[in-house]
Amino acid sequence: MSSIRIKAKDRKGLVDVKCLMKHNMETGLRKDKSGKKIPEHWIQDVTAEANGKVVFAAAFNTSISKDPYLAFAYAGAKGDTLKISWKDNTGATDSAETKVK
Amino acid sequence: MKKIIRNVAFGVIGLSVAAASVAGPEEDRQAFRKFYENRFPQVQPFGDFQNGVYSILPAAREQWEAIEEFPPYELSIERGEQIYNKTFANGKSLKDCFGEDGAVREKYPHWDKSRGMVVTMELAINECLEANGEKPLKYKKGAIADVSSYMSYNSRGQILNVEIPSDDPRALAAYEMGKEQFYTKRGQLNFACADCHMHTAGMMYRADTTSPALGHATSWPVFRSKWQEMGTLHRRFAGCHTNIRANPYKAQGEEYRNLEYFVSYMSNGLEFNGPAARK
Amino acid sequence: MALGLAMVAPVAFAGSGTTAEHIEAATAAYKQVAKETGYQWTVSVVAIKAAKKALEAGDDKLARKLAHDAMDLVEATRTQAKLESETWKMRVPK
Amino acid sequence: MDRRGVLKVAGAVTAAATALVALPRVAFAAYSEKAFKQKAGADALQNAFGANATTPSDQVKLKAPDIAENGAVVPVEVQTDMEAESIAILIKENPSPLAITAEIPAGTKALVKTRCRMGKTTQVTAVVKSGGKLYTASKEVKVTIGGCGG
Repeated sequence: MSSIRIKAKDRKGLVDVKCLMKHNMETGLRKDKSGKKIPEHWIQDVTAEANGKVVFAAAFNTSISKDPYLAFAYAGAKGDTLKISWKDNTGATDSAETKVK
Repeated sequence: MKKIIRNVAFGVIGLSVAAASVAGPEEDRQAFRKFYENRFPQVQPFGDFQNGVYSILPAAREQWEAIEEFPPYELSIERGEQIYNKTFANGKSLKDCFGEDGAVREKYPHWDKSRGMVVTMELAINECLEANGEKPLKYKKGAIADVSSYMSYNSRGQILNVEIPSDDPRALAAYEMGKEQFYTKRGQLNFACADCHMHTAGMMYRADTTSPALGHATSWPVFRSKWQEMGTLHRRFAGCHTNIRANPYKAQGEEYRNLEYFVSYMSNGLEFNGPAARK
Repeated sequence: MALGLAMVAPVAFAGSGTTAEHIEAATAAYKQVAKETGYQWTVSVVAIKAAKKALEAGDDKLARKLAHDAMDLVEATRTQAKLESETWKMRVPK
Repeated sequence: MDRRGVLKVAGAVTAAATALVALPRVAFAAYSEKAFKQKAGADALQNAFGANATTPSDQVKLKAPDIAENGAVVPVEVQTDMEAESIAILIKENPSPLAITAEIPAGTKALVKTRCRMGKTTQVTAVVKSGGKLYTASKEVKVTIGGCGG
């Protein structure tokens, strides 16, 4: 299952998008039980595309909370295919798609 | 450490209330509810008490509502749904115990006359697993909280209607034990549940405002920002006890089940609205 | 309950006996109060553990002091239990 | 989750950027270590937006709590009616202040909502890039530690 949950709703031509990405967002400052630093591990880039066109893009620092939440709104319509993808500092990626309601 | 001991005051505080009484549970509940209505007249409608401390703290409520836009417990509900629908080795599943969608929150906690004990939803989940040859889950967090999230979510809107059957004196005794737990001071800090969450509810303890106990049992399990994960009501009970430097009881042991029985009964009439997000 | 403690307490407070015995007395008192009243303070356990650790480290004076602290905490726990057996009822709203 | 996956995303981003050539004002910015690892907000802005002169503006709407419920999860919202190219959030007292930058292509509302970590009481600044200039709104968020909940 994708790590990304998307809710996208058309409100009179403006699509409200809310998404939650499951990710630990390790700051690199935390220590584990043995006192060793947990290496930083965080989502750096998030891109949202509607029908293949980029409608929003963000870059994160480690100061974005665990399981990052992002909300924005773009000019679109019900039925749009909305794809959201992320890439973290280890190079891992994930994406999810939904139809705008 | 001696100084700390000396500073522990054993004085009886909160004596604005009358002396011991032998009122029955229903009288208790009405007095309990009236207490909070008088203390927090701004909580309108009454049902808003189910939202815990956010019913009395507008500034915190705004942040909570922002969290609720996409609450972290949704992931827990999804995980819970998977566990709920998973087929056991014997071909059955949790559905065989709790129905197609597990919307049975309103049945718990209840008095089980045949066994002479209070049965909570988490206990029932584990008993279902064990009856079907599956391994029981740990009670405070993880999978049990996920299953409970899923079942609670599907039960949202059900009304608390905990009964204390009058034909079984043991049920009343369990209620009384929970009640005593609630009002008794414990731990080195010498606090009763009622001290923080009733007589001084809404006041600051260090950096925090205490929540009204009315509505405490409605919204579990909870994703706590402090935990950064889900936890059950009994996990929170244990956390509170540890905070006041009292050794906590065992999750799903008799003490906490009876305490849940009491606080749930006190919240009768409110809605089940779990799972929830809390500080 | 009071009788049981009366038997244990003097060991710790009389100044006689080894430190190990004092720690043992505090531990026994803790367990007894827990069993009889259900009241247990986390800090008592912390003090007992610290006393044992100090003794193992060879610091008899500190270990003895911690054992006495633990006994004080257990005493306070017992007092709390005694008081609360009745006073809790006064917190119930009418 | 392998390297090929990374390349795929990188490819998609490039393709998308190419498709937006008709909108020259959208400079497609991915994560930049130079901006996000800076210790000072002004340096971070310089590296993220090529400018660090800021003008406070009441057209920049920043929503953040006066007192954070929990410093690990503080809801922050930035919005403006200006024509915005990008939006950023700076958290002054964090080890590296720049928390997020967002690109706002034409047709997308100048709005970002997220949740941030704040280690201690701090000034939070919303930055909106509009017409090549930076406009800001700031407020203090109190972060308390200790208590039954925190």
